[in-house]
Amino acid sequence: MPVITYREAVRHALAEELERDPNVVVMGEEVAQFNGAYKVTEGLLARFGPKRIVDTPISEAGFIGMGVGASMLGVRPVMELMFWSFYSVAFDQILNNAANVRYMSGGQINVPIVIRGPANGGTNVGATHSHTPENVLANHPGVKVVVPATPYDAKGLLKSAIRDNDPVMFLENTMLYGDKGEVPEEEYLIPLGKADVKRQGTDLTIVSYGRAAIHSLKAAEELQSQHGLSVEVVDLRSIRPLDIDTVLASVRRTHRLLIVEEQKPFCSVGSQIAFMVQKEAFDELDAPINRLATIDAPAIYSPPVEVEQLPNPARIVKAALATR
Amino acid sequence: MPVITYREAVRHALAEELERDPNVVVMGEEVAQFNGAYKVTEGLLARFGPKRIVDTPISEAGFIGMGVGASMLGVRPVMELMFWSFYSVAFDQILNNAANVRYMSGGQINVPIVIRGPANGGTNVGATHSHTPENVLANHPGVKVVVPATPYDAKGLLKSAIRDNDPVMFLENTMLYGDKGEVPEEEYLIPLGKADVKRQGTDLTIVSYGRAAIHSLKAAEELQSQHGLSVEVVDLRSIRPLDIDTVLASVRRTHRLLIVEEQKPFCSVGSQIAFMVQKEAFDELDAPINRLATIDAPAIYSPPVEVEQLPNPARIVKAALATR
Amino acid sequence: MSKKTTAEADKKPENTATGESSVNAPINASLNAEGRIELYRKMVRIRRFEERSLRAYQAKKIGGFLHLYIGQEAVAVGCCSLMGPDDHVITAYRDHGHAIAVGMDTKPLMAELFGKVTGCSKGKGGSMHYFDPSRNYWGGHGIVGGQIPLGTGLAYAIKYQGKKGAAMAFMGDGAVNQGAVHEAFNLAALWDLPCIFVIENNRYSMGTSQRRSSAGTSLAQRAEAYGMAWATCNGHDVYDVRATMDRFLTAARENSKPGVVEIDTYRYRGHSVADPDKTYRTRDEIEDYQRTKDPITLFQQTLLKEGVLNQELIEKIDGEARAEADQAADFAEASPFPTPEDIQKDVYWEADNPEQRKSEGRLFFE
Amino acid sequence: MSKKTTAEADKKPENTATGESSVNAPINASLNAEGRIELYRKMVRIRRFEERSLRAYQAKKIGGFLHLYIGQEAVAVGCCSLMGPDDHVITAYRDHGHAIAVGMDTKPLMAELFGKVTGCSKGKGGSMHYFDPSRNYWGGHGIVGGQIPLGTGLAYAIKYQGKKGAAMAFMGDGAVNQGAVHEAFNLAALWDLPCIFVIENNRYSMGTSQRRSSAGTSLAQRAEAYGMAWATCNGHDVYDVRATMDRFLTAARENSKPGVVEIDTYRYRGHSVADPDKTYRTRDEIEDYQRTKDPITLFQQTLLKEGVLNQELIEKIDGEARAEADQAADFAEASPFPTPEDIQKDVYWEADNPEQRKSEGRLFFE
Ligand SMILES: Cc1ncc(C[n+]2csc(CCOP(=O)(O)OP(=O)(O)O)c2C)c(N)n1
Ligand SMILES: Cc1ncc(C[n+]2csc(CCOP(=O)(O)OP(=O)(O)O)c2C)c(N)n1
Ligand SMILES: [Mg+2]
Ligand SMILES: [Mg+2]
Repeated sequence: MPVITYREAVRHALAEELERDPNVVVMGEEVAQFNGAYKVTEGLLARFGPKRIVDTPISEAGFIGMGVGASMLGVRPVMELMFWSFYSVAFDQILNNAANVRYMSGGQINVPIVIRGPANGGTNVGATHSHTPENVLANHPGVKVVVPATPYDAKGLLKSAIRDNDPVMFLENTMLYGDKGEVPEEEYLIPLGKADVKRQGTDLTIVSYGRAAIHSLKAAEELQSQHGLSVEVVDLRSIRPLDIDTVLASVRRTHRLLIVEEQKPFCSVGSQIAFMVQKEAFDELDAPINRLATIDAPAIYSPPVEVEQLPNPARIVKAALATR
Repeated sequence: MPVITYREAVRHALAEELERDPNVVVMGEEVAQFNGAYKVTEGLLARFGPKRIVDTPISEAGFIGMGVGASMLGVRPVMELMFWSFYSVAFDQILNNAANVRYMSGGQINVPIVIRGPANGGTNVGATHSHTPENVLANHPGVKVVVPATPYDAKGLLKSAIRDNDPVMFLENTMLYGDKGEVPEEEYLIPLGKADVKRQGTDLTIVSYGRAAIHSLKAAEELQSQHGLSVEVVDLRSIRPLDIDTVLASVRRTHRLLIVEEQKPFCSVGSQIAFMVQKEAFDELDAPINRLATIDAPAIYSPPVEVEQLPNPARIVKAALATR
Repeated sequence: MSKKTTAEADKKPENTATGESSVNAPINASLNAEGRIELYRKMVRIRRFEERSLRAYQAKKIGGFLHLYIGQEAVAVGCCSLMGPDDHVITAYRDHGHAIAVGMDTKPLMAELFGKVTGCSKGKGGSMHYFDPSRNYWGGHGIVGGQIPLGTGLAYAIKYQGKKGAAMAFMGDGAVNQGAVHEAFNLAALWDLPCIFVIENNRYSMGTSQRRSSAGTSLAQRAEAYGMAWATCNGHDVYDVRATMDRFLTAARENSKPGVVEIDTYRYRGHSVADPDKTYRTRDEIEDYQRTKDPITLFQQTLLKEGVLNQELIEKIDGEARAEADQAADFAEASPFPTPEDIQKDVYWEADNPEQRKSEGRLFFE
Repeated sequence: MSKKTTAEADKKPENTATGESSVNAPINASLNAEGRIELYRKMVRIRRFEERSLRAYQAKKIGGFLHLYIGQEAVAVGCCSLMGPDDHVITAYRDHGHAIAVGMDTKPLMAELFGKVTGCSKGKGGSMHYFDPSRNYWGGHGIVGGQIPLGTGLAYAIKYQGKKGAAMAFMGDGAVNQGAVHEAFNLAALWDLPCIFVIENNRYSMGTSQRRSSAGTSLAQRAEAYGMAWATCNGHDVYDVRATMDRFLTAARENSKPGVVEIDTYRYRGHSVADPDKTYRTRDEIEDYQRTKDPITLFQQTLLKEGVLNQELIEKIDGEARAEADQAADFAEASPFPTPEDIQKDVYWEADNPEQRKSEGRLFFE
């Protein structure tokens, strides 16, 4: 199977869907002529032309809202936010318009839009550029939220997202763009809302997603080799819809749960998972559910310190050992 | 003690602080000449004049950001959002600027701003006007979040909020504006971050805040009289800072916890409380933590159905009985 | 009939033209009698519908806000009367007039106000959130200015799909100070999107006059900053609305040109029914408008002069409109409310179409 | 030295004036030799500082983004040289030039880039988020356009407190299309806030030229929509920047008048150091600017002609600036990083001042 980067996997998904469906349009700041701030869309302008690959001014509320409007009439815009952090200026268009229009119209209108871009810390860009809004987004019924961790998942999930008739928020990660993985030549789709058990184990379940899942896999190796702990790693992949059943099944086997996430802790995705697991598998738990999140403060710039603010394998190992 | 409305309590707090500190400015849409969309600021223009009570254009990002900037230079703006829902267009100014400026400047800058207004459902204004963003706000370190349920609390907490040197998000409730309660003549302050046990009980703890706390008190009466269940009701009053100790102490007495909140469930404040309680009082729990939230959908308009979408005494009674 | 026109070369605001010419504009001159009567009838139907809804509100049949359009009827009717099959409309929360103007039946409109499942949004949207995509009517939006990027997107889709159509995106005078509106202006102008931004200037945003909310002298003139054409017109005169909008619609359909049209109008009622309407304008001002500028009265006089209307017909139209409004209220009253089970319908397409669902996992949470 | 001026009566863009007159503007004419040299020195110090920071970035001493100001020095130096005690500054993420221009020491600036605790933001802000309120410098902001309402708020506070000062809110040419900018324009114009919105038009927002991002022909002219005064000036000529800004600052300080000034400038480097800079402009274009419009070279020539500078002094200034930049790098290198314990400091005033804390409960969560 070919080995490609996460970046290429996203690009291939875009290209295949652009090829398949003439209604698909890729739009965002610097996606066309500049080939993308993170080169995700490299070559797409040359291949698909300026009608399909569109550079926008720096007006996130304007162009995302425009995409939502266009999607109501059947265009299928895939909008790039250069950073998901910039959803802060488009919040209303995303979470009042995209999320609510179907409901407020009594189901008469669909909004088949995808909003994608990186949402992560770790690149030393400070508090204004390091948001991980999956909890905020998924709090709003009406949107779907996907956070892929590997090239394989990124491609298969993005293709499903573009074909989805509901608005899908697709959160990538600049720290993963260069990661490589096997991705089949032939077309495949991964359904949203299906978690992936990325490592099997018997002593402890780690539930995670995005880059934190990659860190968790590394930590699991160390926990096995250094501490003899057999850790199962469940990668949620999708936050909403949520595959809580896979989580519950794992907890029923291991009886211990650590949630690892690159979120600010207060009202994070992890808190929601914790609530659901204790509610639905109370008697299965041999210990309190533990959570490892980003240290609770705005994102620090200082490069070596930011590493410590985020979940990382060493912090995960420690937290796993503390999930007595 | 005089009995006044929640609305008057907020107004008195504003007036007293305007009187006390010449840096306090009240600003927002229709707060001055129109006397406030919900009449909270009635009479303030006449009393304090147009320099202190300021009508703004419909530009929430602009005027809230302006307030943040002014606060950096020592003005103490108390900004009204006509509905908290409109934070959707000011999100960046609130959660990147107000929340982060202190941090990004290494602690050199304070942002003593208060943003206040109603945040609630129940008035049949539909999905665009019924947000309860306390979870989203409190997710962001750097801001404080307060949700008072009674006239007494509203006044004492707002006065503290205005004197606070950090940005405070103050979430009122249009459904409570007419509620009456005793409020002392003499000045008092209620510290942020102090929960209030509004009813004592032995069998079950209900943790709640805002109007849901008022409903919980009603439900507790019925649970006592109809079902012989002794329910303790803890009103958080402040979401961040959070008085988790009072919650834990109550759970240690009752061993059962129901969280009642007017939030969309996914990643709500309740999920955060649930995570913390199971983490810190795992062995005290005789049953899974239960949660009653708003039914997970955008806010419906239809008046009788909206009542059912929100927490209400009947739903709370049912949930309490199910918290086995 | 004050009118300020603009061409590429002439962008200074003018208050010169008298607008008498709008009667003779081809788009009006070509109207036959029934066409003229239909304009009149629509305005009357809007007014009677709203008066009836006000009574229902006072009788506590309606919750939330009720933003009445009374006084502004010529705007929606004039604009929407020009719609072809590929023209689309979006507006704010003061949306009843546009809904009737595009041809929606008043029964589901009234039922929506009553929160009934037979409402145009199944009782989910309410007064502020009317929708009927089958009539190219994309709402009814509650966040001031928030609908304007959506309208720009409708125009984007029209152009993308190679249709000869235009989007009309309506907003109030207070809405022009929202950032999203300016972003949309820039996008439409930059990309030549067939979007007409219609500012219904009724002089107040809630209790705030234009002078207290908007710097500069003209709202439509803000278009100049983006090199867009603009005009103002007399919203008390349905002919003038049509004459002006026709020019812009043609430019949009034929040359994919955006524009901004500011239409002077006035609302007789408070901002919403809840507005005590005491702090920001005088009774005199309101009565003066009602006496001298009422769009229905003025058009009635015009059509009487034209010999198109007569007293009998006037009474017939009015009687039918009243009866229609009453029937709408009866329909609404007789209709059932949604059930709590309906709350979670219409959220996700996939949840509503389970047989076609491709995703897995939970979509809803407790 | 293309210059388009504006008065209340004259708001059409003009490209007429030559700007030679700016040399003789009182604000420049009154400068003594040391004042002129100081302007020159500041520009050189900025450039050497940034060149040094670029080397440190290449040596992987600096993380994240590094947006260099090289080529634009005359703008920040010209503007900030006019600051009085009640004038304030705020800018975007391309903020090193302004920081040096307001008088910040380069050591903490370099240390901030290195992420050290001795940095001007204690290593918490990084390149994009410099701050020094003690010098009326309010950052350094990462969200395009997001700083503009804050700058308007500085002006609001100046006026509220009865000070005779002005706020200068800097932004790029790409930022004018953000909604928050327009909202701020309207507020400043509506309320006569002493805010000068300075558009540093370096012709590109990342890889997007003005023509591809902004409808209309002039950015500053957008001020007209709000009835605000505006001008453009030559940002390669520090005298012209000063002459133009002086007029606006005076109007702001004396009459609390806002304004928009668009300053033509150019950046030699990519948008950030990460920009491959290959898709949107030619090498020729860059070299042409460097050859014919470099603000330091041009001002050096002017001062040589004026007899204020000589070769020896030029070399001395340059040598000192290089040494200063090296010392700043040494200082940064030698300084310690913050510790993980520092992560949760500087979030809440109350948490940092526990003895004065009035609130209770947990402020931080795990
Ligand atoms: C973003 C936002 N801010 C405030 C409001 C509250 N609000 C609703 S209508 C309105 C006045 C709007 O005035 P205008 O745009 O002139 O429209 P009109 O009501 O006159 O039709 C306000 C302030 C809102 N719905 N959305
Ligand atoms: C809201 C927002 N959108 C996008 C970005 C990413 N971004 C950073 S700088 C930039 C270009 C800004 O160009 P301009 O305003 O001309 O300033 P310059 O870089 O030329 O100084 C972009 C798109 C951002 N930081 N914030
Ligand atoms: Mg209005
Ligand atoms: Mg630029």
